[in-house]
Amino acid sequence: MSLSRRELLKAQAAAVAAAAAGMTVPAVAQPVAGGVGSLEIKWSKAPCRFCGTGCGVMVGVKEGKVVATHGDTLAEVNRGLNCIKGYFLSKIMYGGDRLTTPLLRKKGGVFDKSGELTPVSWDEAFDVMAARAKAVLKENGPTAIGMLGSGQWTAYEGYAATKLMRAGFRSNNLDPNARHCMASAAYAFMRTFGMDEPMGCYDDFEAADAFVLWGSNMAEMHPILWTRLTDRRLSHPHVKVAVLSTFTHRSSDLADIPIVFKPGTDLAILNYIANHIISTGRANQDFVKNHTAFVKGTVDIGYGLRPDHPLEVKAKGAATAGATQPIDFDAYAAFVKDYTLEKVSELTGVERGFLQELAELYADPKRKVMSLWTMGFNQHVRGVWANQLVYNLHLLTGKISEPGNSPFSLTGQPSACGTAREVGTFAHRLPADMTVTNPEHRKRTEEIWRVPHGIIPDKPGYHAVEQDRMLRDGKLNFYWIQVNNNLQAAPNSSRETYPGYRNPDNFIVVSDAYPTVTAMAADLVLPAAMWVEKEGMYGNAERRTHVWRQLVNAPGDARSDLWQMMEFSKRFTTDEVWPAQVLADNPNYRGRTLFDALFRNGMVDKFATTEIPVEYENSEAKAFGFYVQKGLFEEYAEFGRGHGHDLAPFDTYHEVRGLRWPVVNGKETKWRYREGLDPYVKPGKGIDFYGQPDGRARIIAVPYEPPAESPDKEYDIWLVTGRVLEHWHSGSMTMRVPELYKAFPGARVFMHAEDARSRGINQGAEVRVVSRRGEIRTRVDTKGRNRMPRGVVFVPWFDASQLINKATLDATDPISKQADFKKCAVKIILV
Amino acid sequence: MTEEATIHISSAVVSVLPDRRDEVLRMLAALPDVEVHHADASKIVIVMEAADSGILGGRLAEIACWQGVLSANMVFEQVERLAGTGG
Amino acid sequence: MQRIKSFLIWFWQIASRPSAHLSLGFLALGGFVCGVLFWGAFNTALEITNTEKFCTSCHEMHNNVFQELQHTPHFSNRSGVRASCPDCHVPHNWTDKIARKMQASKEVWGKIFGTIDTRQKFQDMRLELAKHEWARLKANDSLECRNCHSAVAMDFTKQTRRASEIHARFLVTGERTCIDCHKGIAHELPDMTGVEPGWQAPPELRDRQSFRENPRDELVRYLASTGAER
Amino acid sequence: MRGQDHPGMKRFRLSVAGALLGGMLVFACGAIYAQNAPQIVPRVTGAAAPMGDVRTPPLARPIVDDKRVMRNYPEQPPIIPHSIENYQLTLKTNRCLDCHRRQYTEGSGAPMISVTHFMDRDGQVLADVTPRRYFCTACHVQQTDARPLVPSTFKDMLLVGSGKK
Repeated sequence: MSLSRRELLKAQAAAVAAAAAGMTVPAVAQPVAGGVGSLEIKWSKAPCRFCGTGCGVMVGVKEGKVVATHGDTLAEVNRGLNCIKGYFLSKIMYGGDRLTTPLLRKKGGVFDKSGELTPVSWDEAFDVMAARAKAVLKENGPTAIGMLGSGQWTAYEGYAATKLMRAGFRSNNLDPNARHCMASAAYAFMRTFGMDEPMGCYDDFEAADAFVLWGSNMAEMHPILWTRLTDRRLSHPHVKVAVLSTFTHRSSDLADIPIVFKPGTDLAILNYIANHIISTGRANQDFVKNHTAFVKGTVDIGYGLRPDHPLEVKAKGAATAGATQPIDFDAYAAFVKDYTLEKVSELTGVERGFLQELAELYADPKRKVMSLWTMGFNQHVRGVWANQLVYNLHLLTGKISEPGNSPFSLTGQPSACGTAREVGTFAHRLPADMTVTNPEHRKRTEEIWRVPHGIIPDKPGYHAVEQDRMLRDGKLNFYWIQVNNNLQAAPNSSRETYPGYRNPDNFIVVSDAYPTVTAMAADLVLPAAMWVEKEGMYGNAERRTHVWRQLVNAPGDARSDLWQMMEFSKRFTTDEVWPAQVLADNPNYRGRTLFDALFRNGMVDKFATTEIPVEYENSEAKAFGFYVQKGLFEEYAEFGRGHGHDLAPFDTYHEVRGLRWPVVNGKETKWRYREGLDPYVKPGKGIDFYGQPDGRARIIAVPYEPPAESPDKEYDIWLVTGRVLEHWHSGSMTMRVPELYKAFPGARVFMHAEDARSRGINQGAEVRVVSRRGEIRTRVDTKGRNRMPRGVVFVPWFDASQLINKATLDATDPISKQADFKKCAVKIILV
Repeated sequence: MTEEATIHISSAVVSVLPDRRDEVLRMLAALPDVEVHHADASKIVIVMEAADSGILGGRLAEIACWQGVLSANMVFEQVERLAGTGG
Repeated sequence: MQRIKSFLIWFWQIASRPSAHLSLGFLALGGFVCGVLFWGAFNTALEITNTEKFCTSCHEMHNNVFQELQHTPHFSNRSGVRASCPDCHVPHNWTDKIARKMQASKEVWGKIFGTIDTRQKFQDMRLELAKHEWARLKANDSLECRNCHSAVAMDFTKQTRRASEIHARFLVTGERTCIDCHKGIAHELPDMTGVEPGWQAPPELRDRQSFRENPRDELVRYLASTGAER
Repeated sequence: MRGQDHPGMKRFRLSVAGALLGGMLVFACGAIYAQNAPQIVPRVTGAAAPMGDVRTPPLARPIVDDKRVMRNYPEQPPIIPHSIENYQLTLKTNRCLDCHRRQYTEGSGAPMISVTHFMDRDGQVLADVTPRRYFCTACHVQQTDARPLVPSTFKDMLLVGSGKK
């Protein structure tokens, strides 16, 4: 080893140590001239690509390769910390089986649904794809075309998708897989506050005196927020943590009040707490009188199964599931009076003492409470109710919209808020909380999109679960899936999802970076660029909008989803997709391609590629000749500015570690709806829930109703599905990082030791998990990190070789249409 | 396989009580194969060289036990073969 | 519970009254017969109460400590040899056993009067309960551990290096006993603030870096993992 | 069971081996992006018949050799080279710190916690591990003896651009 190399290494070693200690190093301290270049790593900021926490990471790039990542000390969310997945972000793009060329099912050189996936050029791929889409449009109309995206799309991509689908193909059959993730939360926000997304933010973690986790294993699923919660709890002994779940998990390790309840009975606990608050005289009468209104929800609303399912036929309220009627405080108090401590303790199987302690956290006027929830609430056949019932508690006590008092819905995807909700990629939504059923909203959207009136269809499209049903039934025939692995993620997949993909009438396109289960079941696979291989923007769970630059190029022929959609749109003209009448009224749109009509509209193509700093690549700008991302951003930002969703100027976002909207006069908003904290609340108002026309948040009276399927004699055990710390969602990225794979190499069924022994099953034995719908093989773990109560098993869904969703039930919340992945009946059989 | 000589280069951050800093710096300077690269009021960045990481670890443990030292932690370690340029 | 309580009070009131009507012979003979019957019943009761089934028949034990045991090697392990409650918590020789049983009667009172009848109360009592067991095992040199884990029968080559060194230095020399280091191996631990870990390394073991491997191997593996040699 | 080769297991292993071999070959040729049709590796891509019955290999065993593994880059949290089965890491006690805390490392011989862990959210240096880092397992994980299913083409920072292949 030459001396200079040794010196170089030492210089690097010192620099790294100094960076770790947060010291600034004088430039003269670099001892070696000339050779340092070979060690130089270019660091740029980006948000993490995994969960909805939205941590900042620094990405180190050397010669076109990501070589290192670490927590961004300047990012407010995580201040330098990452979880184990975040620390290995640098490796997610380098799985040996990256897709680098389009693949089409072919036999004898031509497309054949029963053929083998064969490499083709982009031209050939798009030719076949466009021909299929045109044939479907001609035969069955726009409602036979659909697209499934996700909260992993960049906001630009989601925005381009909603434009392409609604204004281009005139189909509202666009849904994100966020439907499986936080649709219930989004509906509950709209129903309670008239506006989506939390009023509080992560700063509440440092201000609360109590934390209540309602069906959220933050220690594994939101580890960095868990560090903030842990910090608060351990440095302030008066702080209490309550963890509610259907089994004991890592978050329970920090619990002062650990509660394990029978699946589905959380609704009763919520109503009991409301009863406790009212009956002990601790409802905040002023707040309730001035800022809330009481309503009663429809009951017996069914389970969102196929309409001919016996449970749906029986449900009296299924047709009007979302309807509410006004009531008053006394009627509400009388309604919750039934939920006594004795009755609820019996129903839920929870000790009275714990229930009382929990209720006191909310009732005690001196205690600031932060409620947190994720999939335990959202993936629930009464998920919207559960969300609303927790708002009831905060509204009854006035513990809302101020530091530390915060009902907070966590999200599972990096841009569940930014892309799925704000941009409006749900089947019924438009940007900025608007809906397709409202003529005013459609009109405003068409104006901003610069397309003729009457283009956006007025009927909500198929939601994610319904898309699968319609594919199987042959009513949806052209289906494009981007950034998600729905065959692994969707419920009841062997009965409802897979048959639709292989239905000979249908053409399935999957864009992905890796050969996932879904990609392998497709007819056409398009290789996608991921994360820092494109410029992007994510919106996290606290309304924080965070952008990043393209730092490296995608391998081979892989292209971003944005490029794929825009390039594909060039193959259609308005005459092929828009109604003749609209074109007759607007002749200037005639004969233009969808690309011209949607993306070369004077706004999206307004910004020159020269606005991109020379040190960063931008593949889309290079391909289309304008700064696509900025154009899409500026057009999208028109929706929110002045309407409570204000975004800062585009260039600002490249300088900061994200900003929480509404950003008014250059200032972000941490807490909404309270005077002095939210610029939209007028002076003198105090509190204003301005999303609702009357400025009042809704408190809803709804009962406990049982789950769609409960264990019985034959299928005698509850199945709960979920995630583990080391793997994110379907594992397509994390399973390809050797360290993460080796840390948790396969799914397993977590089970109570006595349940296993009573069935003659050993720790580690191979078993079948069987439901009425499907089964998987897996291995039993009675000792692992999840400690199950009798009668409940847990199986994570990241493992493609154990598709647990073959066994789950496609019951959904009838209001939000989000599937319940937490409650169905199975039996465990030794193989 | 023949044993090949290797060189381990590592850096560490030493956290010290501010009033003991100069004393610790003096003691560090007296150690063999230890270079002080930067220092602020309470933190010192050192770079060490040794033939194996056991020596490095031992030396670090020793430093950590000094009066006035709050902690001494390895941040970076690189192993290089002495002969040739390393593969 | 209420019924058991009133029965005990009633029984004590009768038993504490002196006899007025029975002959001495009857009492003596009767006493002997009763003694035989009692001895048989006592021994049977002793055996019955010395099973895991009995211990976990009350929900305090079943819902707390027995649940926790199920995640540990003392419940399931490679060879399937397992420890049940009395194996660790009841001494095996007779006098100690009776002493422990008499102590246990206090636990029965606890049961009857509901001292730990909820998880909450159990958690609050946990440190006290654990301290009793630690003190007992410390005092008898971890006798119940040693019924299965004989120090002299340990094969140090089958243990990790760290474990074998620490066992050689502390356990074999009798300087420490099992419970000093192995707390909370079968049940969850109480709040351990102020309870120091058992180990203090002997001077000759200090500063050693047992986690280090031979640097040559480290380098070879590093190069292999990066594919640099290919 | 170890040593018993189920026919299905064999098939599974073969496919894994095939994938690995394929990956190596590609790697060796230096043409990482040359492969076209994707490989079926059941545990990451699903089975060839996605709805079919896939056998499950035994749960992998944790690596307990106490050997420190080199980090991929300086900021990577080191992995745990020993068993942490049944280690209690709760509000009440932290088994990891029993050995790795500064004042116990002497007795336990374990590496001391890194200096970065003594800084709180506001950058203040504390006398002990910051509470935000209390749950060690959020960043430090054990490794099992499972073999990676697909090769990783990630390259170390010192090898990228240094002309070394």
